[in-house]
Amino acid sequence: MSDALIVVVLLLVAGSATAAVAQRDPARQALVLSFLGVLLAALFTVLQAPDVGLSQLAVGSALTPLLIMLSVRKIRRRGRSEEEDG
Amino acid sequence: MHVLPYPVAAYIFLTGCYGLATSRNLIHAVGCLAVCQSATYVLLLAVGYRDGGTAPVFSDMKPGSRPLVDPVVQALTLTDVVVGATVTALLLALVLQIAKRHGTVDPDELRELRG
Amino acid sequence: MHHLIPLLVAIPLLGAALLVATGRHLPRIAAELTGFVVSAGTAALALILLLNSAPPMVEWVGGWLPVDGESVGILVVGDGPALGMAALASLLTLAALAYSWRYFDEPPRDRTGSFTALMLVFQGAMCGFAVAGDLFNAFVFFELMSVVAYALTGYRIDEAKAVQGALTFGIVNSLGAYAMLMGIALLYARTGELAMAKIGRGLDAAAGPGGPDALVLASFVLVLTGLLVKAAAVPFHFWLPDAHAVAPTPVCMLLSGVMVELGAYGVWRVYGTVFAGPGGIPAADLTRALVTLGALTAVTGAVMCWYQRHIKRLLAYSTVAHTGLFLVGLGVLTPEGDDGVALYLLGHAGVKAALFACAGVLLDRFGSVDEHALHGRARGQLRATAVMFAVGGLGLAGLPPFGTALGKAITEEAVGGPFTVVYVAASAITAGAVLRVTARVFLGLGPRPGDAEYETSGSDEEPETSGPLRRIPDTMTIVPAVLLAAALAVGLAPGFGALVARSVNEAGSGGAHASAHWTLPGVLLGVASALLALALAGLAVSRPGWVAAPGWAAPLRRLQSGHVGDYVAWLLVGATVLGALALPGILGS
Amino acid sequence: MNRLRLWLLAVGGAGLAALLVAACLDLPGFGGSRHPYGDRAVRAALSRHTANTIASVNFDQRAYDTLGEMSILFAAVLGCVVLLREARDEHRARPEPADVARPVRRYALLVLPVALVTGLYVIAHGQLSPGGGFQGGVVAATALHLLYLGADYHALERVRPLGVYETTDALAVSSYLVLGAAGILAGTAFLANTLLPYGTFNTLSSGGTVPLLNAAIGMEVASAVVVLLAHFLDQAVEIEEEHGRGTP
Amino acid sequence: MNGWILAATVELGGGGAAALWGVTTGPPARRVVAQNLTTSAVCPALLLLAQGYGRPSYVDLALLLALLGPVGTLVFARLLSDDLAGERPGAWPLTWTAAGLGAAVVLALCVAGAPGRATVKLLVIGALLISGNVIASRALAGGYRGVRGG
Repeated sequence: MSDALIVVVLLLVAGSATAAVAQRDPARQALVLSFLGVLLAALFTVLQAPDVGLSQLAVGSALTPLLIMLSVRKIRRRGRSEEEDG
Repeated sequence: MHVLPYPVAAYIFLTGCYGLATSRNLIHAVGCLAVCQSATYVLLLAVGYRDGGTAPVFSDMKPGSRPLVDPVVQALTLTDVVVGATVTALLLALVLQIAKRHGTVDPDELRELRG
Repeated sequence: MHHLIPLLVAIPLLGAALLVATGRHLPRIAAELTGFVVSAGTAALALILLLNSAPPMVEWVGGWLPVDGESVGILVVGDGPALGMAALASLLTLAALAYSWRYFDEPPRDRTGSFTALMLVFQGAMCGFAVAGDLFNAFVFFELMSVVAYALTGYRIDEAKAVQGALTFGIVNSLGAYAMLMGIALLYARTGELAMAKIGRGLDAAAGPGGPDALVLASFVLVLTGLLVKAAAVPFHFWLPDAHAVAPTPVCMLLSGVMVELGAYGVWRVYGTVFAGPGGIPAADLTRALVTLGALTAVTGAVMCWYQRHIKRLLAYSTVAHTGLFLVGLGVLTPEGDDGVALYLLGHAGVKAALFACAGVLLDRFGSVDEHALHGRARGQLRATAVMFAVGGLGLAGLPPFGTALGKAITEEAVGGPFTVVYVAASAITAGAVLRVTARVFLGLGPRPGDAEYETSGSDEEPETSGPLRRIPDTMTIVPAVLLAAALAVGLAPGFGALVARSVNEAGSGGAHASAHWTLPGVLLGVASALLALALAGLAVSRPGWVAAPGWAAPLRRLQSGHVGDYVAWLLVGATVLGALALPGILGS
Repeated sequence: MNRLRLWLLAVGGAGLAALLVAACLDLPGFGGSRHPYGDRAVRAALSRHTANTIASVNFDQRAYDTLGEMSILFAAVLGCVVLLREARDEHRARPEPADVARPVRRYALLVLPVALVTGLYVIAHGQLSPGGGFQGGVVAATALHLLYLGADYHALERVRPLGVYETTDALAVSSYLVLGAAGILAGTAFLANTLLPYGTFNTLSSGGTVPLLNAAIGMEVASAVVVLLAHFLDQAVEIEEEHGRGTP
Repeated sequence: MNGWILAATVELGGGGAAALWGVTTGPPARRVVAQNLTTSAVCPALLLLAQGYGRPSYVDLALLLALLGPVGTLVFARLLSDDLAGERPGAWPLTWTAAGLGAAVVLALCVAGAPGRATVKLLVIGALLISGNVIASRALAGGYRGVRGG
């Protein structure tokens, strides 16, 4: 039973890792990465590592997406102000 | 007894490498590096797992009452998670500066350092 | 005494933390003085510990002394090579801080001490890596060293090349570090231990009659990939010229002078303690892998070095060539080879840091490090720098009595055979390139060369000071002079070679003692390299057509594409090649 | 896409994949029961009255690793501060305030204190239950940024005197190092957990220096993350390039 | 092993797969909705696991996810508000279904456990989870207008 759970979560993690690489647009990738972060936290819980799961949740669900999205925003804003310049 | 988690970790690592090598956007590349790193988490924790074990945290159970998984790999992974987050932040800061100085984040268009 | 070893890490970190805490209120001079004092204190501690390192010390951090041979703590080692590398890193940091005394006239607003603080963390990280006796702890300090190095490389955010080089550096090195961590996880799965010596014993115990298996090979490949990326062995080397050419000069002195060499040191330490036993990688396979990759690295580095016009990039490639030579010397696994490499490394650190310091003077005086653009511009001025650049070039060639010459002679003897040619050629070509720069830039000799198609030029760079310097500060002349003098002292000081040899052999896997002293063939080979370098430089200046880039060099230059994706692909290829080179021993046993 | 790169990638990837798969087959089976170091670590944690073995490994047995980890965070934040500083050709522009729907704003302001308390709880119980300085610190720091998400950037800037956070970060690092060095002064070893009594098992004050180091890390992480995010927010929101310059 | 873990497996497998599919395909609007629903899928599963493993201390994970998951969605709602402006994804039926699922799990666990501090904690988590999800949906459906610069 535990094994089945581990297998399910592992496959989901592998699938979302593939998806995170396949999304070429950084904003969409950030969405998948935040999903991957939460799934990894679930995997760590299943592997009986709640401490690691907590830190993965803390980092993966809000912090990393925030960093990536702020970078995306900065770069988009740059692009826009350049277009306005002509 | 099965070995599934290990090849999954290897697969995640190689997938991340593939994304890194073929990336057309440096922010995406940094994301792929984070994927590569999650392979190390999976591998480390898989190595430390024990069938039927539980976390060696004794706030809600008596020591010795159940089999325990390896705490050392968990501490290592914890360190690794922190390293991953900080490296991501630092690399993103560099990407922002590249966007400013080069006007692009496509590695194919960065043509300054050659030969 | 051994309790003090972790302070090598703690003191610089504490200094950095205090600088950051008070950075907003501290005048610049106070911040720099604090950094200098802290760095000097650490260097003094490293030297004191080094003098007491016979017999080798060990320390269990946290006081977790082993019970029945088992401990849960972290081991740090205080033997000659570990403390020697820590002392070297500390002294070079001290030199770099002294050199940057009047540097960067525009520090970040409100944060006067941040550059100094980063340098101190870098020093602490290098010391921590050098003394690590625990594989995961080595990874942690390896990563700390890398993180600081990325930030320092990209320090000049106004420079397009600098931020690009720093990102390439960051991605490739982080990937290497993650590969290393995968390797550590595999080793932990097999042995259940993290201290290097315990892992080694665990591998020996686990090895059946069949000897090492694929797991050992994979962990060997992964761990070495991380270390060789840092050591910039071909084909992991692409990041190095991109990063070293663009980093601020004081940082270049550290990166080329000691950080890359720490990668080679890591290879020596990890192989010797983890993989040298019967359950590890057979000696013949390691020799095949390291000597092949090392020779390739030396040749590639030398060829690419010759065709550079960006002076700092040229020096960076010469670092690649020399690490190749170090790897060959370590790969033969003889006590003589280890001794020679240790001396070579010490001499090289002094010479290379001095050369970078001189290149920094050019950058700050003329706002350019391009050999073609600077042609003849430094004639008649910067005499001291000109002399030091030429002397540094000769030191790079291994002209006796430089430390490089002594180290190279001993290593050549240990390696023997056809590889002597590689040593002579690589050192002569890289030195020839440096001497060529001297002749063109400082003496204005020869015609001004034309531009090639696929290359990085070094013009229109921003000086690292607030504007082009009219007068070079004394510190920027004294520091390279002291460094060159130190490189000379390594070769000249009586008994120093023997001392280094003894402490390396005490710690090394061999256990056998070898002598380290000048021999006639060694001196002659050193003189021959220097003469060859002079001849090459003369030829390049007087008959540029004869030594211009031939057709076959173009593809080699095209490989250095500046594209991070290419470098990642090469990293994977490198890991595969490393595996293939070490494979026969696994199959055969 | 460059053809050579794809070939290299195929060769390198295939080689490494083969190597890794071969290694996986030689690994001890998943879920095996041989963990010598892990078993020793559990015994050592119990002998020092630390209920959460992972905290014991992090802050006692392998506290030196945590020192390195903390330094990585410290260095990365310092690096980001340096890399994201205002360049010569940039200036700050006041952003327009955002128009946030009222329920979202209320939720953010309501959850903020809850998240802060949760962060502190996770830090404080680090040596007992899962959690610790790192996890709690990140939660507390993220909580503060609910002000940006729920209100606007000015609101966040008002409660975020950056200099204080930078100083706290550095002081937390210093206190970890000083606690470590105290071990040497006491004649044992760097980061030795022998200075304080180990206390009663499964109480907040158990574990000797573990709670102190844990608190130092919590302080360091919380302030470091705030500083880190502040610089990214400044870049994304405030700092603008001067027009007509900047790009080559 | 026991019913709790079986329920968690079903929840993680079903919810996870659905969220993965949603987050990787379709227009941006659908992706953020799927990202929001990840929290509602995984958080109850974490609660079920804590019960199934007999480890009350694992509940902290669900608490953190219930707190930070919606914060993550708010990040996307705010910083992608330009992309989402035209679409106003709300997906209210899905949101309320997920909220109902969360409530059901929390109630079941409250009934299974002895009343006490643990029950209070569970209820707090349930409240945070449901309110967080609803608010995050609200934020996606035009919670941020006229975000420019700020």
